[in-house]
Amino acid sequence: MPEMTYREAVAKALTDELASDPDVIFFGEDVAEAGGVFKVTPGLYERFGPDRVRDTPISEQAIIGTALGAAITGLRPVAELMFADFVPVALDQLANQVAKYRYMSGGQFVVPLTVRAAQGGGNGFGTQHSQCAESWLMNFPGIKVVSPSTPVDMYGLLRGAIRENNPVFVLEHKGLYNMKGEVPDDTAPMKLGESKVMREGTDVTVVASQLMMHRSLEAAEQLAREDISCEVIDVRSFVPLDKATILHSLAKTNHLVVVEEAPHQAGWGGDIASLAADEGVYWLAAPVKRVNMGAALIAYSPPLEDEVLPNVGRIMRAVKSVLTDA
Amino acid sequence: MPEMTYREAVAKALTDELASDPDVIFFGEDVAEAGGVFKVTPGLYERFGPDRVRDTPISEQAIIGTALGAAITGLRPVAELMFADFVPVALDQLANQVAKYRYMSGGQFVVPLTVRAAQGGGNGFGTQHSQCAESWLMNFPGIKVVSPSTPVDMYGLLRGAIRENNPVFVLEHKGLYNMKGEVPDDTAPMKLGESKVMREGTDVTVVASQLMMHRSLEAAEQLAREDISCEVIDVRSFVPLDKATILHSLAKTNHLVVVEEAPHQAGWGGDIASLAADEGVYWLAAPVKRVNMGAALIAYSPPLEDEVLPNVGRIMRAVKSVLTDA
Amino acid sequence: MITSLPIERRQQALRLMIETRLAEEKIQELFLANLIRGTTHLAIGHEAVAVGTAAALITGDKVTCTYRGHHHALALGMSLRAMMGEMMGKEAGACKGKGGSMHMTDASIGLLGANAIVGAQLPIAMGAALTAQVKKTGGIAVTFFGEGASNIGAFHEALNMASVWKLPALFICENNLYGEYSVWSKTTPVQDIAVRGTSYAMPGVIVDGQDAEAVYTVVKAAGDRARAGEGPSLIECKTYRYRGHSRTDTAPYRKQGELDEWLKRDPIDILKARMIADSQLDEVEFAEMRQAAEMAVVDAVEWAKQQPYPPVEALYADVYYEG
Amino acid sequence: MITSLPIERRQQALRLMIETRLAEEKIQELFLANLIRGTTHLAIGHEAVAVGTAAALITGDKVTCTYRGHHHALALGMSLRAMMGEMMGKEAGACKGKGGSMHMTDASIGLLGANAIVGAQLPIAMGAALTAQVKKTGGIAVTFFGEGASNIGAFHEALNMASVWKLPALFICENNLYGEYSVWSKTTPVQDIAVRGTSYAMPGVIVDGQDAEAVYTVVKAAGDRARAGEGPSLIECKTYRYRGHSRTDTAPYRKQGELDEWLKRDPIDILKARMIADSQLDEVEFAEMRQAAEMAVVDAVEWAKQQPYPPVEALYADVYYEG
Ligand SMILES: Cc1ncc(C[n+]2csc(CCOP(=O)(O)OP(=O)(O)O)c2C)c(N)n1
Ligand SMILES: Cc1ncc(C[n+]2csc(CCOP(=O)(O)OP(=O)(O)O)c2C)c(N)n1
Ligand SMILES: [Mg+2]
Ligand SMILES: [Mg+2]
Repeated sequence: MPEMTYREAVAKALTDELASDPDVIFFGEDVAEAGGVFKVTPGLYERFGPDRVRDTPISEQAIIGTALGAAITGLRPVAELMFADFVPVALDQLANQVAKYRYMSGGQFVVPLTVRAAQGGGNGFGTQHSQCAESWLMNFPGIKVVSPSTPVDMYGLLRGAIRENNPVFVLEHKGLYNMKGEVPDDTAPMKLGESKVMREGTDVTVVASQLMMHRSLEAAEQLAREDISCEVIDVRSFVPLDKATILHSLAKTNHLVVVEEAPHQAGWGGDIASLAADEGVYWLAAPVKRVNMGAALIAYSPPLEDEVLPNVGRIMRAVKSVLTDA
Repeated sequence: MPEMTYREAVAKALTDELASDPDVIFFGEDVAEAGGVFKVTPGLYERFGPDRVRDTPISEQAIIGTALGAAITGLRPVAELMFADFVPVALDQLANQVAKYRYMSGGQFVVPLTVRAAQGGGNGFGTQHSQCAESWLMNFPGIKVVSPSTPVDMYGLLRGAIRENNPVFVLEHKGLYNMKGEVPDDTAPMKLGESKVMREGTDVTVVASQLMMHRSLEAAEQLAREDISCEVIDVRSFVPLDKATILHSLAKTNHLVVVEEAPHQAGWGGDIASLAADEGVYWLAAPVKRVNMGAALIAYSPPLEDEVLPNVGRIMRAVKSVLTDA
Repeated sequence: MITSLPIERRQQALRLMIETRLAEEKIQELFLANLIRGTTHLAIGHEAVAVGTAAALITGDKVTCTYRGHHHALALGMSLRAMMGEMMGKEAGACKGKGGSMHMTDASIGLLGANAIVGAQLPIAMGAALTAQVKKTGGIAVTFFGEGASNIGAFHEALNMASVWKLPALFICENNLYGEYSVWSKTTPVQDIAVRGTSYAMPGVIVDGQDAEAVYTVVKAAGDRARAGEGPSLIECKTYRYRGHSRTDTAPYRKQGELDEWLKRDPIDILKARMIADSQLDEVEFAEMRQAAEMAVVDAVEWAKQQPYPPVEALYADVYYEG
Repeated sequence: MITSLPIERRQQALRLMIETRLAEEKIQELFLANLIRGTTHLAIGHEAVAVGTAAALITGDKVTCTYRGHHHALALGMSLRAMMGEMMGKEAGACKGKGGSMHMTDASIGLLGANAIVGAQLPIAMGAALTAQVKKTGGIAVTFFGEGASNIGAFHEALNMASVWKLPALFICENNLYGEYSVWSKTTPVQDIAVRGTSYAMPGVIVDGQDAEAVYTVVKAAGDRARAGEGPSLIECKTYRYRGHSRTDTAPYRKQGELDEWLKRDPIDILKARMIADSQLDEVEFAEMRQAAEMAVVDAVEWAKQQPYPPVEALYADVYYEG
């Protein structure tokens, strides 16, 4: 069973899609001849040629708009936005166009469009190059949003996204590009909309994604030594959201901690907490805690960046606090 | 005590600020010579002249960027974005620049900048001209967000926003421009960050804003006839959020309904529910219900638009459901 | 040199312009009578731009346009019924009632969408041009926008990308002198939008937007060039809107006498006069044409009134494609 | 005609270029040794643009620039210590450690911020120009950007608005031939960015970006024009970056021999040669100058190493102004 990095999983998914469907095209800034700023896409240009793998000008609005126009006229474009921090530059095209195009036409179009971007902090890239973008996209129904946390999910979900006849934003975490994992040869394109229980447990449900999910697993590991049993759920798909998996776990553990790599306000964690407060309210034995960046921003200085992102210690403390609060 | 419309309250706040502080300037598309698309700002250009009240090209990024640059060099600009639906067009300037400018410079600047825009549905303006923008702005700490619901609050909060040495986004609801109310002559600029109990009650806390707040008041009125007592809270200030007022009410009513004029996902209602599930969890006697647009978009067709926006009937049903669920 | 269209195509162009004119006048009426909710942006005065362009397009070509887009939709072949149904938010409307006046869209005639965000339609058309290029369909993509839109970022990005990729695309600016209530000169430092082609090494052509055949001539030539792989063009049509910016605007900002001057160069009159001069039309035939158009508009309105609204469940349909 | 600066200003310009060069070489070293985290974008080769421009500015003028902004910061007067402190994320850094390499900012010298979002700094400078205009300070605002940035929407909006408002602003394009790994011609259909002034009825000037005095000459003239209320200018400095785009880029995409050609026109060499020709400098003095710069850089690095990191509470400070 082949092992590969998360970065290689992106490349393989793109390669397999470009190879299997001539309608798939791929473009973005420096993705073609240079193989991408994160060296995710080398070789695609050479293999699939300048018509299908293209470098663009620095024009994020045009990138997304062009991808939309191509998607509704017969291609299956994959557009890269490089850093997810650039989502706001192109948000009109994403939120007012891509997300609404099918709806406002009364269903005249299918929009088989995938957008990729790299997100997340921890690299000393500063305030404008370290953000996570899920919550910025979620208030716009019409776009699906997935955030794979492992190489196999990266491969399967990216292929699944490209196969979708809907717009999907695939967020890749910069801090995971070098992570290795098994990606079985027969891994198929995955259905979007399913979360994954990454570790079973009975005391507290911890819901997280990407880098925070891995830190949650580490926290769970350490807590296990203190006889605290965490169930760690990887969200994977933010839109659509897999409510059942979360509620099922909550029914068992009666305790919930949500770990977000983002500021608190209007973050996706609010939706998870709100789900618990609605459909899960009778299972709740203690306050729902959200571990996130609060109202702070990501600062460049290493000790500040290390502190603002939820870390294993903070996750452990939150888990303990919900267990002792009751 | 003078009565005026919400629209007039905006005009009066702008007039009073322009008159009292020569550093205040105001610009946007068609706000000067024409007095604004919503006829909110007539006469300002004539009174304060072309240097201080300006029409801009159709260039939302430049509007916000210019306002930011002016704010950090000694002016106190008020910029208009016309429809809040255009926030995504300028979101990079708002989210990556305005919100972060003070922080990433290590506090070198104050950013006394106000942005105004008109939001909300119910007018048959279709999918791209009817949205509410609070939740899109909230995941970016560094900007304050207020949404006045009455003429007096419009006047006081807009003046308060202009006086703030921080960026504030003031959202005006299109459906309230013609609403009348008392604005006492001595109304002072208001402090941001305070919610208001608009109606006291004992059975259920209803948290809402702007048009939805007025509909909630109407629902409360009707429910009173059925002996259900609602406490209606007007959020007013989304950032900073007045947690105390909400928790205080919840402690009393033990039931919470949140009414949002927006899709469900990553909406601000999640934060209110999450607050209840955290600090208010032991007071909760029933599920927290969010009444909002779900995963639908605003369609043009009158019956569809009337249905997608929470209406009095839906609010009443939600209140009853939390009371009977327990 | 302006190309003369054959008689049948002139007749069609004239008919479409009359229908468009009458349909828009009717729409304004319905709005003011509160029979339609929302807002509308009439293109009365711009009709020649739409029919002249449409005459130069072929099946498979794609178009995006703006909230001021009724004339494009009708010129491309949207039925009056589908349009009136949409105006009234009926299920039988072009977009099943979900779009409304600002979003007249009909994929079956290549109309990929009217957009209510200034400038957003330009990059979208580039995507259609990209498909034509990659799939070698021989088609082109056309995008309409106003002179005011030429100041927004998306305009710049779209023209630049179209040029470096040599996309088969036409950028057609309807310069009607005003962006909302602002005369172009207040917001735009150049006399002609066409000059902006220079920034993209793209031909910039100016044409009389009141003359359908003049528009046809330049669009045809630029389209041929694009189809031949020689890249995009920017075409500026000098035109004028007779009505205000939107439903309630009475256009107090116009220069005195300006409207009257433009009325002397009405696009319907110009084509009509040319056909009469060429003995292809007389006043009686014109009156008949007008009457037929009137009837078609009334029929469409009455038909639309009878149509049902979409069921409430339609709200949740088509957010996503299911399947 | 290139203006010759007086000897003291030439000395200052030369000294600043040498310091900048050495500081950036040191920064790259520190990064590669993992003594600094993150990324950095060196302007080695661009120094003349920064010192030439700075020489034409006066107190009260404002500047915005990009992530490739160390040279601007130093030319405007940021201390080497403040810069090195910021590079290391120390509390004594220019931005208290919160900005980092891409955000060198110093309000006290008029440097309103280096921006990591391509194009975003242009409109921000327009705001500073607006303040100068409204308050009649006599100041101007200058914004630096790359040729690649001239393809993004914010560029277009800023130039257009600056022109219609006749803002006292200068748009200075550092055309170093590459945007990241893409040679300009792949993404930009025009030979010279200066031509884009045409779209805004704005003068577009091309200047040798390797010659500090040539840069000074055009910036001074355009600045005088702007101060006189005659509006903004676009200035294209032809320059070259000797290093890769960012920390890890080895620039394999360069044309063979290209770097060598540019090295023959090094900005430090050009000014040095001119000063020697004018008997204002000899090799010994130059060597001394270089040595002094080296010591200043080492001092700054050592000083910065000793400085404390900000306390963790700093995270929550300055999100908002409190008071
Ligand atoms: C991004 C954006 N900004 C502003 C508006 C509001 N708006 C609608 S139409 C219009 C004027 C457009 O003028 P122009 O491009 O000349 O087209 P015209 O209406 O004259 O056809 C404006 C400012 C908008 N819809 N979208
Ligand atoms: C909006 C945005 N898009 C893309 C990037 C990534 N990026 C950073 S620098 C750069 C190239 C810029 O080229 P140019 O403007 O020529 O400036 P240079 O780096 O050569 O100084 C790109 C694409 C970004 N930071 N912001
Ligand atoms: Mg116009
Ligand atoms: Mg460059």
